[in-house]
Amino acid sequence: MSRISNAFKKEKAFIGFVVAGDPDLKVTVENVLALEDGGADLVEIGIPFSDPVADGPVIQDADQRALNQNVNTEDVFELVRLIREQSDIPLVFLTYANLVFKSGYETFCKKCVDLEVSGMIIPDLPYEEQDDLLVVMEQNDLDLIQLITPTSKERIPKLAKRARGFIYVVSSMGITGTRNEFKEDISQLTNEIKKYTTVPIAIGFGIHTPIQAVEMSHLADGIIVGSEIVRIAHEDSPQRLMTYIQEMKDAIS
Amino acid sequence: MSRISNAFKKEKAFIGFVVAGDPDLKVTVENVLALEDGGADLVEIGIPFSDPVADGPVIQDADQRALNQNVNTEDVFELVRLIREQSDIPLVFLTYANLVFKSGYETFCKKCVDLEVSGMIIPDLPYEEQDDLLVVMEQNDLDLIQLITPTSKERIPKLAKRARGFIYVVSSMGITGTRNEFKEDISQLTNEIKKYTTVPIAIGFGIHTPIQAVEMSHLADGIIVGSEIVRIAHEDSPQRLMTYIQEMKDAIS
Amino acid sequence: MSTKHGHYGEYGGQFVPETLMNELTKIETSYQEAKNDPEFQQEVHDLLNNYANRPSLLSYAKRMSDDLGGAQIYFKREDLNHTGAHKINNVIGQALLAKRMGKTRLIAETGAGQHGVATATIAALLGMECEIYMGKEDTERQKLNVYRIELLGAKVHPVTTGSMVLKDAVNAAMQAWTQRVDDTFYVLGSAVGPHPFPEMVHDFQSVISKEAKQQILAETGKLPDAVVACVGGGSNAIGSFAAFIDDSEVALIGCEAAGKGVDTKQTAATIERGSTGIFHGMKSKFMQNEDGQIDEVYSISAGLDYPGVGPEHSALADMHRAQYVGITDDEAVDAFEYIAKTEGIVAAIESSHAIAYVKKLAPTMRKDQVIICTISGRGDKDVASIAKYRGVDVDE
Amino acid sequence: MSTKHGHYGEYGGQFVPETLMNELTKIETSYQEAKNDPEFQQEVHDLLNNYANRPSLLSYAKRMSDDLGGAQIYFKREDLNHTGAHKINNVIGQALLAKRMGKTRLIAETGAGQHGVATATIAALLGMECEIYMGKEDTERQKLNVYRIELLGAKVHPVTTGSMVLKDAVNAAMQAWTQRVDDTFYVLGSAVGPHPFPEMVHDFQSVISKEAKQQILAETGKLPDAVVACVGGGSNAIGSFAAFIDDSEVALIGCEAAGKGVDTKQTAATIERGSTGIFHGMKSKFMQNEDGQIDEVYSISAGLDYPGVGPEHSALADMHRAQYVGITDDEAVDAFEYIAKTEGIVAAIESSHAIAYVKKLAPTMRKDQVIICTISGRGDKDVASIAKYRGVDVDE
Ligand SMILES: Cc1ncc(COP(=O)(O)O)c(C=O)c1O
Ligand SMILES: Cc1ncc(COP(=O)(O)O)c(C=O)c1O
Repeated sequence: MSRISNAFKKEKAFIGFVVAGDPDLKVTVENVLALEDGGADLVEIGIPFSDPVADGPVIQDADQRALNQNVNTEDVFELVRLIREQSDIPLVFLTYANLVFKSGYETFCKKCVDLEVSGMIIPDLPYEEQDDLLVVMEQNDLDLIQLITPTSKERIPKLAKRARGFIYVVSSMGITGTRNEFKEDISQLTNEIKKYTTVPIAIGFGIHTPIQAVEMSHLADGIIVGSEIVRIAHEDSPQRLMTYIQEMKDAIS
Repeated sequence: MSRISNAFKKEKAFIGFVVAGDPDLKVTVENVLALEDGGADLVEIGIPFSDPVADGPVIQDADQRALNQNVNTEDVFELVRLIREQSDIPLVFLTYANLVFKSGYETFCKKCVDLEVSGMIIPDLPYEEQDDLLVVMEQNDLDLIQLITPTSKERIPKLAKRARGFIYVVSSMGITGTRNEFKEDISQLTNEIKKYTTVPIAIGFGIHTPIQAVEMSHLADGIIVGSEIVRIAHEDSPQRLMTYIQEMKDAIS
Repeated sequence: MSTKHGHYGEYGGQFVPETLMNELTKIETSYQEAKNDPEFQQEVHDLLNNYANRPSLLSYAKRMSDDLGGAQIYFKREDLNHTGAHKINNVIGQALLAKRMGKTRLIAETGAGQHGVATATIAALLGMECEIYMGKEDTERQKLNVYRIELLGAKVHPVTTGSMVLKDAVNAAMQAWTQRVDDTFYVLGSAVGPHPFPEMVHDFQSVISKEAKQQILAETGKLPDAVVACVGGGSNAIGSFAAFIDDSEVALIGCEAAGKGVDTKQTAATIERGSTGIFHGMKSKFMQNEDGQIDEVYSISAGLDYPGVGPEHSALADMHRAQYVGITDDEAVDAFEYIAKTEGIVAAIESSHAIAYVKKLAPTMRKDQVIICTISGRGDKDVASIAKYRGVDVDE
Repeated sequence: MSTKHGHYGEYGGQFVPETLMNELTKIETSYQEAKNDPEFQQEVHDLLNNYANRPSLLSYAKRMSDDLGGAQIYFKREDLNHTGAHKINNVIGQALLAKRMGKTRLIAETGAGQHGVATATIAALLGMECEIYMGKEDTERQKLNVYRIELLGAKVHPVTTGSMVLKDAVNAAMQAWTQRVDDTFYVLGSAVGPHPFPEMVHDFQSVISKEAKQQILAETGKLPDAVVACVGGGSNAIGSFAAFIDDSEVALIGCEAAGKGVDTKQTAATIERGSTGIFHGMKSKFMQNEDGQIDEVYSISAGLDYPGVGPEHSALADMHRAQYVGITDDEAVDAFEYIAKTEGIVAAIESSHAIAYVKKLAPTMRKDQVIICTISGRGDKDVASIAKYRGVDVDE
């Protein structure tokens, strides 16, 4: 059983996302520790990419800022090594397919094992394109996090069945309709997923306030916060980040 | 016998050309009188036209200057009336077809008779298009001056036979070849013309120096000077104009 | 219509300096021979079809017909020709005639540059020398077209006389021709000038209506009720009318540029506002003052901004065989935008004058009636000036 | 070449967010149905022939063949299509498919504006909504094309992320599509992106080589010895190659933009200089650093200025079925001028890359051999930048 499962063992899990290297590598280490201190159960380390198509403007800009400082994949590995000197928090990489592909699947997976990174979220590697990587990941006991969206529909069974670690329920569809309709849609989605798997479900739907966090946490095993953390990391301090995580974690506990 | 024939009665004739209204109507009157005083035997009064296609840049510009002062056909008639108060010199109008056409052939011819203008030179009214006008001109005993050019070739007989007043041997071809070849070409041309008519021949070939005048006068009954007179009229005084005509006239006498 | 030594009723003729008369006669003779020589006709046909991209489409304008709710509208798509306008039809014919006559050098006038580009194009293809006369005002307004002409290997002469626009370019080209006729052919750009130019241009452009007639008969089984084309000098219009002139049931409508309005000074609606005169080698209708001085005219469309019109149009107007209407800048710009949004066609601002009239005409007709509208050229060249007209900044 | 669920050898695939997977599957299914539906094929054929002006000419370049003194050169004239390039072939196919799928709204990316104009054109004709994503840098450099797209009734979104050029416009269009798939179809502009786009674009563009094959057989009685086309994303090239891929005796040559030189940083010669990666929904060759960050690339030609290439080209290169060569800015500009002066054709600067290679290739071949060179578009859009390149002032 992977380290990821631990994140969902106790109460509802709080999952945070950071862009490695924004504002800089040193502060990113501090930010991850602040996330842990604030009560985060798992952290997604975003490896900055030149063309993060699946991300909104806040994260795109953060990627760009990191790249402008010449942060490369090797630097991100080094950053995780520094985190690991001080923390055992479950980690996954969030990265685009090309960065993993160019590293080489073997190399990248070995690195994850070395750094005790438990898995990967790859927004542009859908089910149909995962085979080559999955073989290597399974050999290395790494979890490929499956993403499921409101448009997945008849794809849900196969996605859910392949899921390991947790399932990332995500929408890039923007927030449409009223809050209530919205909640209903997601509960339908999570109920459907639960038919096929017992792997925990985390929701990332542009959540940033404690109230949203509470609502979402009723529907799933954890919530994921990305843009808001990235915004604070850019505009404010690790201290402020910790306080924010505490509020959010309190809300869902 | 028209007044034009008088111009060719004595020695070689000198024919001058002015643009009516350049520099202004009053000075044009003075210039015509200066031409007469200098020894000119006939004057062509150019009625300024917006688009004098058959003229070189010096005359085009003069036309434009006159038009810019709103000189119109009526003004030119008035100008001739003023000349006629002081002079009996043979006159012809040089004008483009449209101005005569718009006046109306009858009206325009009547006006010529009134003003004792003996004929017209219309550079864009070739043989084939003269019939309508000729009828009216003949009724009024006016001479339509035929133009003959180095490219006329097999047209020479019919042009020469229709000629009245004088024949204008003209080239808009620019001066090509050496001076000698040039002279030969023209003598061929004038000889050819003389086969078919006894109407006097005047040459206008971009002549402006006394030497050129002498050479040309050997080949014909008269010479025509246009651009150089227009240039002096624009840049200098009626006095200077008279001196220039004297030199030219002396050369050919 | 039939022409007798270049006369169309009282119009036409050869009002040029004596210097050019023999050359015109030579062209006339050579053209008559060429016209009856199947080999020449085949050469013209070959270049039209294998270079200029003829036949041009006759395409049904479904959305526009539906939207206007009257007659069915078909576009004759001269904009799809190589170089983007009907001008190429004419230059192919004249250039091949020039070549046949042993000429090695083409000269031409141009306003905004359309005819200059077409002439330079055909000169490049046939390996002939080429010089283009263009008013200095125009060379400065249209630097890009000057460069385009030079790219094609031709030389551009800026004309600094007169008002330094199209009519002065014609004057200058005529003069230059006068000075060098031996090896040089003057490729006139519209159905104007001395005989035999209006006749040649008529013939070379009539491919438009010959094709259109076949195409509409194939498509609808009957003749159109109306043919609409814009009129500058009148070449695309005469080409569009030619094959229908004897079909008296087909209404022929020429659209002139009314600029700011037929009744203003800033107009180029020659047939409506002009009077008979003699200019540029022909007797026809001209914009002129009472003395006969030629007016400067105005239209948003450079291709229609000419103070005269071909003699055959003057005659067709007198005979009431064709009707001529003025279209203002405003109406033309509206039509330009309308056809872009409705049919996905960016038509020349010249052609948009014809489209503007179709917008008025179609709704007054029955659904079983048919209009053919000639799109004489494409409008890429006009996008910037339309933007300016609308106050949009497109400077780069 | 044959494709197995969108894979061309090791290339191709569907590397897109889960959000789009069902939509891609729907497109795939709908397209397979449409492909086998004679009615759909007829609709495509109708618009290609009656609107886009197909078949395009295959014209013999006599002067150029003579001048180069080797192989006989034929041009496949996609520049004569409505809107002036091959792009229209593809948008007609995709837009009709979108309509068939019940979509009412088209979105597309554009670089300099060519594909944006083509998409807006077809949207206007079919009465569909249309929004175009264009890098902010490009909207500022190409204000005129922005206006042109708007004239056609479409909306332009300036993209302010990344380097604000073409690749970012693709990113933004993909994102926008993710957010609104129900009524919206993403019309991709080249033979790139996730399956089934490369296959669809291949199919819709292959009309180029299907026609060319028939035309050259009719003209010369045999297959050509070489087919040459420029490669940006690779749509006109794959369209030019398609019908000849199984004819192993026909050499297929793709010309990439080498910018300032294949060995410089300022290049876009993806197949020669790039490496395998995953981007814009596909596995293919990309210009990227060793980490896999996508490079900014450079070419004088906006249409070739793209850091990737279609997966089928990567596969054809691996198999040595096609050859890919780099052409520098300098060579392309020379060729642009050469074909203007020699054949009277102002070809797109993209297409001039292919012409530049023909200039090198033809003299090495025998006179009884034949090259077909695709002129993918017309070069009116490029005249100003060529002037600038040559230091000529054409600002008006
Ligand atoms: C596209 C287009 N249409 C029409 C015209 C008007 O000329 P014409 O009346 O000779 O057809 C021009 C002239 O430049 C033109 O470029
Ligand atoms: C005229 C022209 N040719 C070629 C291209 C390159 O695209 P592709 O490689 O998809 O044919 C473009 C792209 O804009 C273009 O406009």
